[in-house]
Amino acid sequence: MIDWTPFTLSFKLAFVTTLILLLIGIPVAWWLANTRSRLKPFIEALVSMPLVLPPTVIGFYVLWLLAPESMIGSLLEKIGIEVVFAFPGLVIGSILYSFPFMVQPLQSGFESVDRSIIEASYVAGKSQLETLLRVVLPAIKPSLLSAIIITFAHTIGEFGVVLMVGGSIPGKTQVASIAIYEYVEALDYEHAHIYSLIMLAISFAVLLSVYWLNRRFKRVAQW
Amino acid sequence: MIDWTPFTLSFKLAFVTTLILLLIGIPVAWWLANTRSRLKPFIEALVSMPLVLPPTVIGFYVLWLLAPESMIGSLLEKIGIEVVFAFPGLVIGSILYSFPFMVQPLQSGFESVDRSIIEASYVAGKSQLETLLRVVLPAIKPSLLSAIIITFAHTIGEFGVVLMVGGSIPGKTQVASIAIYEYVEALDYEHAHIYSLIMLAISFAVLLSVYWLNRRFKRVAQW
Amino acid sequence: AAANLSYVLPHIIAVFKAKNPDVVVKVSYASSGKLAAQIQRGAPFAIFLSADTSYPKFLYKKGLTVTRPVVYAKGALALYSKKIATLAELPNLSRVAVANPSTAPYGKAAKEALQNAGLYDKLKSKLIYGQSIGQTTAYAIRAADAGLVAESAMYAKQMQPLRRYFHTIDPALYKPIDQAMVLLRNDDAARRFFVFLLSPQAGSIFRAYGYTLDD
Amino acid sequence: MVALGLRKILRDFTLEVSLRIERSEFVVIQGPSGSGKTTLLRIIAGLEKAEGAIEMEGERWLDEDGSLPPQKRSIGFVFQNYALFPTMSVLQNLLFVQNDKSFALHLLRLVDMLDLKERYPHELSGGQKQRVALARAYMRRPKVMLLDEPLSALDPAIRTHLQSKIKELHEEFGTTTFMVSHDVAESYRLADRIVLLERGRVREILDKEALLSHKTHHVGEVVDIKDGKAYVAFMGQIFRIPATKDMEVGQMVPLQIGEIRAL
Amino acid sequence: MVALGLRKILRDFTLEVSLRIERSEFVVIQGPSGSGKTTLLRIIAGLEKAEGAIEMEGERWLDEDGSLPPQKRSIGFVFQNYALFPTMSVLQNLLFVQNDKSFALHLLRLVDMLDLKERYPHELSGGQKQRVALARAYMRRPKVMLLDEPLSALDPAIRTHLQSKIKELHEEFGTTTFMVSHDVAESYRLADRIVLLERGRVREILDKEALLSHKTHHVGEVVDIKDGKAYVAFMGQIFRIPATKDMEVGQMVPLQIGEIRAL
Ligand SMILES: Nc1ncnc2c1ncn2[C@@H]1O[C@H](COP(=O)(O)OP(=O)(O)OP(=O)(O)O)[C@@H](O)[C@H]1O
Ligand SMILES: Nc1ncnc2c1ncn2[C@@H]1O[C@H](COP(=O)(O)OP(=O)(O)OP(=O)(O)O)[C@@H](O)[C@H]1O
Ligand SMILES: [Mg+2]
Ligand SMILES: [Mg+2]
Repeated sequence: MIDWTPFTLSFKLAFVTTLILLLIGIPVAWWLANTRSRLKPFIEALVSMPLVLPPTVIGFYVLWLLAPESMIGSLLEKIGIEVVFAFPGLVIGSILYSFPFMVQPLQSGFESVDRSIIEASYVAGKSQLETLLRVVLPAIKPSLLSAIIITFAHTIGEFGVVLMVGGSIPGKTQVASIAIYEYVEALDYEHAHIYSLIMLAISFAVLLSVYWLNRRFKRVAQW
Repeated sequence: MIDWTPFTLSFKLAFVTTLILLLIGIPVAWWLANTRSRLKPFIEALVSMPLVLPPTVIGFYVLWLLAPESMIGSLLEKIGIEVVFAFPGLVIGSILYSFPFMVQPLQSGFESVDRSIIEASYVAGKSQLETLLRVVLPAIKPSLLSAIIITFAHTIGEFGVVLMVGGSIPGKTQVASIAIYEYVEALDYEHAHIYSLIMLAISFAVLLSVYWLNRRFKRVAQW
Repeated sequence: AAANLSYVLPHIIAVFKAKNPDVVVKVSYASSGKLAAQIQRGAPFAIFLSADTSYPKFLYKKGLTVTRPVVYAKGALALYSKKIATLAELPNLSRVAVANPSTAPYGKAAKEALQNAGLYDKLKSKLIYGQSIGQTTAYAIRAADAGLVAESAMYAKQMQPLRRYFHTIDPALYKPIDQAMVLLRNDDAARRFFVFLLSPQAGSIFRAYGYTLDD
Repeated sequence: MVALGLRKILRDFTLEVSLRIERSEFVVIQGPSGSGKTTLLRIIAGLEKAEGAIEMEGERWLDEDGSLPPQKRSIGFVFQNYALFPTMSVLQNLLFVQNDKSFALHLLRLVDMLDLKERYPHELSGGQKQRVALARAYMRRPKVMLLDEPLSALDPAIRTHLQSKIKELHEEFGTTTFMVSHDVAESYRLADRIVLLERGRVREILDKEALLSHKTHHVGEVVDIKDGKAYVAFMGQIFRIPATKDMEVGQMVPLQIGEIRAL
Repeated sequence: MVALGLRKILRDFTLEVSLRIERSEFVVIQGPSGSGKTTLLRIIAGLEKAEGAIEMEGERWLDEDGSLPPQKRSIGFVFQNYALFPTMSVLQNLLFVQNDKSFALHLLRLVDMLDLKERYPHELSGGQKQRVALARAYMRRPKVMLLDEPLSALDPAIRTHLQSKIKELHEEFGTTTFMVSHDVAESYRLADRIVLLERGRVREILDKEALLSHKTHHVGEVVDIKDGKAYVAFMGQIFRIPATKDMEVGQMVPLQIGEIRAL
């Protein structure tokens, strides 16, 4: 019998993480693509830092930072938000770790967009925000799509950070990747295979429909 | 006392992996960006599949596939190539897992490049290959850079696949991310902190110089 | 709970639940190192079943537990190989999987056993380290020529067809792997399960899965 | 009153322009390739930083205290490379500027692009793109119109047609217009004032007075002189007229249309 | 001998062209915006698929069996949007085509871009880019030259200068040249033959002589009709022409210029 909760948890986590990262990543990438600040290379290097540490170790530091014993943790505790070993903790950990996957492709998209369409929008009286949303983002759709898909898929598969911060509590923080990992650890390969297959099948279906819709849409509005 | 071999191993692995992935990823991304095949959405979705499984699980399947007991493994064994529990295995595992990180940004770069400069190169008598290398890749430098950096940094930090395929043999397959992970597991936080710091410092230095050089170069040849 | 308990615990829980239908037992498996780190940071666990005694001791010393560490079972090592049947033959092979001695209790025991058998120095360059006992077993059955694994693995459902490749190792060669647990929260349901784990009924289930117990 | 006093350095190129014109004037900017015409328009639009001051019908668009952002300047701009939004159809390109469909359709009819209003920019020819860019610039009914060679990719017939439309719209909205053009005939036809740029400086300003003598007539280019006949290119045709002594090949000569015929 | 017989459908637009010219001829292609000029050049270059056949000085570039790739066709192409390589300097843009520095410098001198040879495309004005694109097209000393409005962004002085250079290079290399141009004076000066396209079809093929009698269509507005006379506004003047029955005030009517007069 297959327990579906890990899967729903995984997709919920990936969805929430991607959404929040879009909201954070777009302004950061936009700023990086446009700034002439001398700090730019520093911040660019900093953005990639979460990548170079093993996820478990990142999870470990996030745990340290957000635990009820810490400053931030106790603050959150006071206002009644449970972070570590709960869903919000998974989201925070995933956001931190997947941050570069969102920012990098967006930044390179922004950097290669034709300046003159931005100027045309400004001249048309549109604010930076409106220009970003209605002119630039549609124009860099391939990069946007790739940022979203990498972030989403990566959050689905990631388990190091999530395991450390969330603690594999069934129905609460035990996402599918952890469940599969545990089956492998327990030498229960049969379940591991089944869960992996389900994971692959669902993800493939999701990605395929995204790409397929993208293609159909392109055929209507080619650019 | 600090053992530096894990660090040199990590950087060697990241370097080799990134290099090979460049060689594989560029043609694949180029093909995906240009094809009108109906299979395109399938292959695009397929490319992202390594992301949705936990790295350890991927490592597990790679191990299964390449082990001396398997078809491929026994074949390799016969021609004297040691794959699992050796550096080549780490490279294969990392390539597999980091494949989407290389292909995705490159593909979106290729898709947004101005068609007419490609045509101008064809008209100038240049082959597709020469056009790709001398016209297109320079023109999508932001995407190229982002593909390289994500792949490189991610290979440095990744440990799930590598741990599974490599077996953490000191001096041979024990890369820095594994070493750090082991310190955390052993509750030896002091060493974990030190190694993490070193990892961050080196990586930061590497990335900073890449970004800084990129910026300097841009000032000369802005585009 | 430590990952090596994932075969036996469901069985024990099933028996426990039959008697205490009002208690919901949820298990979070991970390596003992991770769990210890998490408990230190306030993980909402009620009982910590470690794979050894050092992690519970560590937590006990920090004052994070309700009880002292109590040994609930002892793990035993087994040799898994399709090629050989005794430790002495190990040097003829080229790849031997063991758990990582610095992070896994079974690794520590394996190293000790090899040292006591006088094989460690000869084998040192042929050892491949698994991060957990599960990973080590995976190596042993697929990629390495032999492995020192937990005897309890033999009782996993998947291992039934491979049972004949498990060979026992003389328990005198290593200190028994004392697996200890601590109670972390003082609530009634947790205490009931804690006590049940030490009951003879639980003990017999542990035995049936390859663990040993002091009588 | 419109007054400019600007200075801008781009590597070894310096633009230094002072100019004072009436509101609602039609100013044509001429000058060799690379003389700073586009740069001047971009500075007026606020797309390029510059030292100096711009006063535009009472508003201060640029002075020492700062620069009004392009969004706040009431301008229309036809870019030399069109800069159409690639992800929007022709009609959407116009509606993005101002959500006024009937006005958009009106403008598209003027530039003869109504049939192609659902097309995307990459499905248009060069001249079609240019006409969309022109229509889009008027969507905001701007106070100041900046046209960077808005008709360069068009054939003579539609070009003359659009010249009259630009003039009409200019008068209808009372717009102050700056238009870059290389076409002498076009310039004379449209301009109240012609500014000649050279290497970033104003070489000459032909004002109303100076232009008046040209006003009633047109100019054509002498392309050949043979047997006492001059061959003159004018409005997309070659005409044969009696040659005068001082005519030379390549020269622009003043002309009048003697007769037209209905078809 | 160059022979084309082509057919290409783009949505609701059909290009259908048959043409037969001598080698080393200079053919100017004229036609309204959107009539298929760029598409025709792109098909000749092999950048656009089409049905039909192209025979170019003995080589078969296109027939039922397939299409020779653009790389194998000895062509030079000046794109309407220039298509300079953004990551290469002006000089590098030329050297990329053919690593012949002295020829590159020679061509850059011809188009008066020698001083700016180290600049990158984004540092150039529109006309400067166009001149680089022109020079680049000659680097391969191609057999067939395809020029898509190569001088549209240039002022009259440099434009006339480059016209003679294009003619010289055309003769020097014995190139067969197809050039899109909207400028009659330019066409008259350069063309051996003028092809008039309209809605994707060849409307007329003219040689120089025939160009004299060729009339362009314009439109004027009927402002009044009185006593069998229509008063038509055209180019800022009012002309009196015989009225026809179906004329109405406010209507746009097709016109031809019958006669011009020098002043
Ligand atoms: N991808 C496309 N889909 C549909 N129609 C297209 C596409 N590309 C071009 N067209 C149409 O084909 C026709 C010919 O275009 P082409 O670019 O050849 O015109 P042109 O003669 O060069 O015009 P111009 O002088 O304006 O540059 C135009 O009407 C254009 O709208
Ligand atoms: N980024 C830049 N760096 C250096 N020089 C530049 C840069 N941009 C433009 N220039 C130079 O500034 C001068 C003015 O350019 P501008 O585009 O205003 O010319 P223009 O009069 O519009 O020419 P055209 O008629 O060819 O379009 C040119 O000589 C050009 O080379
Ligand atoms: Mg310009
Ligand atoms: Mg064209």
